[in-house]
Amino acid sequence: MKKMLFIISHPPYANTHNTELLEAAMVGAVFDGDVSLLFRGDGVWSLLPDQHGEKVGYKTFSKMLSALPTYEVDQLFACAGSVADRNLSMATDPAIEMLSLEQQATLIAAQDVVIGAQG
Amino acid sequence: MKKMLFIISHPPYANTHNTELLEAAMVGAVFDGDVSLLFRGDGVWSLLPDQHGEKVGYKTFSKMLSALPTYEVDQLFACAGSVADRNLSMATDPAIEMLSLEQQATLIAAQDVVIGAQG
Amino acid sequence: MKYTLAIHGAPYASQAAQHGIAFAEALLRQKHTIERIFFFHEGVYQALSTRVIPQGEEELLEKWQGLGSQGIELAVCIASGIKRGVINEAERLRYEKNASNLAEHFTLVGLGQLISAINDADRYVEFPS
Amino acid sequence: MKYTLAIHGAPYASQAAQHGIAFAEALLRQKHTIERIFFFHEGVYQALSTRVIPQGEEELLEKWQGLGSQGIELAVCIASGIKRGVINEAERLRYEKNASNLAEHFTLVGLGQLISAINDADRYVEFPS
Amino acid sequence: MSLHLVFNSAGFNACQQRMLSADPIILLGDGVYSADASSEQNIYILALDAQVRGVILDPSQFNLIDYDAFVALTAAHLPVVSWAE
Amino acid sequence: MSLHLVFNSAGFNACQQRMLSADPIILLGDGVYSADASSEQNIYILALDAQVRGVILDPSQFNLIDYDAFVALTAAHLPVVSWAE
Repeated sequence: MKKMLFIISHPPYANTHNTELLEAAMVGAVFDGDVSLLFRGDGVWSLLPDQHGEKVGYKTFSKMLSALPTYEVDQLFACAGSVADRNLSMATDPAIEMLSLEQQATLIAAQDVVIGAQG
Repeated sequence: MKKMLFIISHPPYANTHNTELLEAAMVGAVFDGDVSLLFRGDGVWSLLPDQHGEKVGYKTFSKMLSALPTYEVDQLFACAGSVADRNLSMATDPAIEMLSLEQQATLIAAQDVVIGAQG
Repeated sequence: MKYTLAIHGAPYASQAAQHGIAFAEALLRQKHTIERIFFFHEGVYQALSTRVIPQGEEELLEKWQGLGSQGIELAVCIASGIKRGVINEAERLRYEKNASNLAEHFTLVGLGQLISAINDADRYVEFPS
Repeated sequence: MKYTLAIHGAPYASQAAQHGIAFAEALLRQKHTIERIFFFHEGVYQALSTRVIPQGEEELLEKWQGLGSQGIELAVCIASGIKRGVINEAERLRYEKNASNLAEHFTLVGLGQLISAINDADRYVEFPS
Repeated sequence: MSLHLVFNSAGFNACQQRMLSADPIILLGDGVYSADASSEQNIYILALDAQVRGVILDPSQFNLIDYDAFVALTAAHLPVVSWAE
Repeated sequence: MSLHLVFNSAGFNACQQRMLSADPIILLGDGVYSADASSEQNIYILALDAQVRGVILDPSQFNLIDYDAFVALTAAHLPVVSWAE
C-alpha cells in the first residue's frame, strides 16, 4: 500500500478543507494505507483544544482529531517552528511529534503521495 | 453620489475576482459614482503590460484596464511599496499614481464605501 | 440606518454565510433596515437550491431564505452567477440547460443593482471569500 | 505510467481546471493512462451542468466532458459535492430536491474511490483551490 | 472615522499598514488568531469566532463583542472596510 | 526524488523550507511571479502561465517548459507535491 502524507496548512473554520482532508485520511487508513498527517503554518491552529465548530454549524475539528487513533491514524506531526511562532506549545497533544524543517523535508521525500499541501 | 474605492489585492488569473471587480467599478462610474481603484500587494501584478488571459480562456485583464478611461474611471492608484518590492516600476502606466502607505490610509478614510479589500 | 451587505464567499469555503446571516439578524433586531444583500464572486453558490446539508450541520440556506421571506432582497449577481452555474428558470430556457437551481427568495440581478443599493444605503458591509 | 489526478479548485476561483485539463491531455498524448480524475473540496463545482460560459471564454466543462467521453473517469466526491449542491438524479430523489445538476460523464463516488485510485496509480498529481 | 473588519492574519498586516492610528478594528473569523493582549484598546474581537476556534481570551484584557456590538460599531463608523487577503 | 509544483509565492516559501536541496520545482499559475534569474537550475517554469500573466522571461536564463515537459518531470519523480497556500 502507498505511503500517504496529508498536510494541513490552514486553520480549521474559515473553510471545511481540514475536515474533508481528515475524512480522506481516515478512509486511507481504513484501506490499510500507511497514513501520516503533518500540521504546518496556520494549520497548527487546528491543534488548539476545546474548539466549538458546532456554534457556526460546522463539525468540531478538535473532536475529529481526537477520534483519529480509533481509525489507526497515529503518525501525527507538526512543524515545531509554526507551533513556536504561535506560542502554541502548551496547547498541543504530546501524541503529536514536533518536527524541524529538515525532518519535514525527509518525511515528505519518503512518501508515495502527498495530499492537501495547499489549503 | 457615493465615493467608492475598489481595492485589487490579488494577481489577475488564479481567479476572476479582479475582472469582476473591474466590471463593478465600471458600472459604478456609469451610475455617476466617484470611483477610484487601488492596486496593492500582489494585486500590482495586474499592472503588467502584454497579458494574454485568452490563452487560458479568461478575459485579458490588462486590456480591460486600458479601457477604463472610456468608462471615466480615471482615479487609478497603486501602492508604491508593493510595486517597488516586485521591481515593477518600469512596467506601470504613468496614469497610475503611486501612493505611500500614509496616502493610502488617507484615501481609504475619505471613502463612503470600500469594495474588494479582500481577494 | 439602511445597510447594503455583500457576500463574496461560498458556503464551506468561507465563513461569509455565518457572518452575513448573523449580522443581518442583528441589524433587524436593532431596527436597522437592509436595502439589499448582494451575492458576488463565489458568494453566488450560497443560492444553489440543490445543497444537501449534512446531519448535525447548520442549514444556512434556510436561514438566508428566512431573511428572504421577511422581505429582504437576496440579489445574486447574474454575471457571477450564471458562469458558475447558478441559474433561474428564465436563464435555463434561454441557454437550454436541463435544470434551474436558484433557490426560492433569491433573484438574479445586474451589477447596477449593487451600485444602486450602495448609493441608497448608509452603510456597505462586505463578507469576503 | 498510470496517473490519478485531483482537482481541488472551482472554475473562476482557481486555475485548477485549465491546469488539470491541459495536463490530462498531455498525459494521453504521451500514452500514459489516467486511473481517475477526482474532484474534491470546491473542485466539485467543475461538474455543475448549469454553467453558462461567457462569450469568448473557454468551455472548460466541454473539455472535461471530452475527457469523459474518451473513457476517463470523472469522479466527484459525493460528500464534498452534495453539501455544496452538486447532485445527480439519485440524490435528487433521495433528498427531494427540485433538480439534479451533475453534468454528463461525471459520477458521484465515495472517498474510498480516491484512495483506491491512489493505490492503483503510479503517480498522484493535485491541482489546488 | 473608518472601521476595519479583519478576517485573517495577512489581512491584519495589510490593514495595520493602511489605517489611521485611531481607527477601530474588529477581529473576526480567522482574524481572532491575531488577538494579542499587548495590542491597543481600539481592537475588538468577535467572541463567538474566538470560542469556535478554541482561542481563549481573558475578558478583562480583551474587548470581546457580540453581533449586536458589531452592528453598533458599523453604525458609528464610515467606511466599513473588510480585510482578508 | 520529489517534484514540487508551486502555485504561488506563499507556496514557494513553504516549499523551499521543506524540500531537499536537489529536488526540482515547477512554477505554475501565480507561482511564475516567483521566477528569478538568480535561482538555481532545478527550477522550471510553465511558459504558458508566464505568458498569460505578462511575465517576460528570457529563455536563455530560465528553464521554460510546456505541458509535455511538465508530464515528463512528473513521470520521472515521486512524490509530486503541490504547494499553494
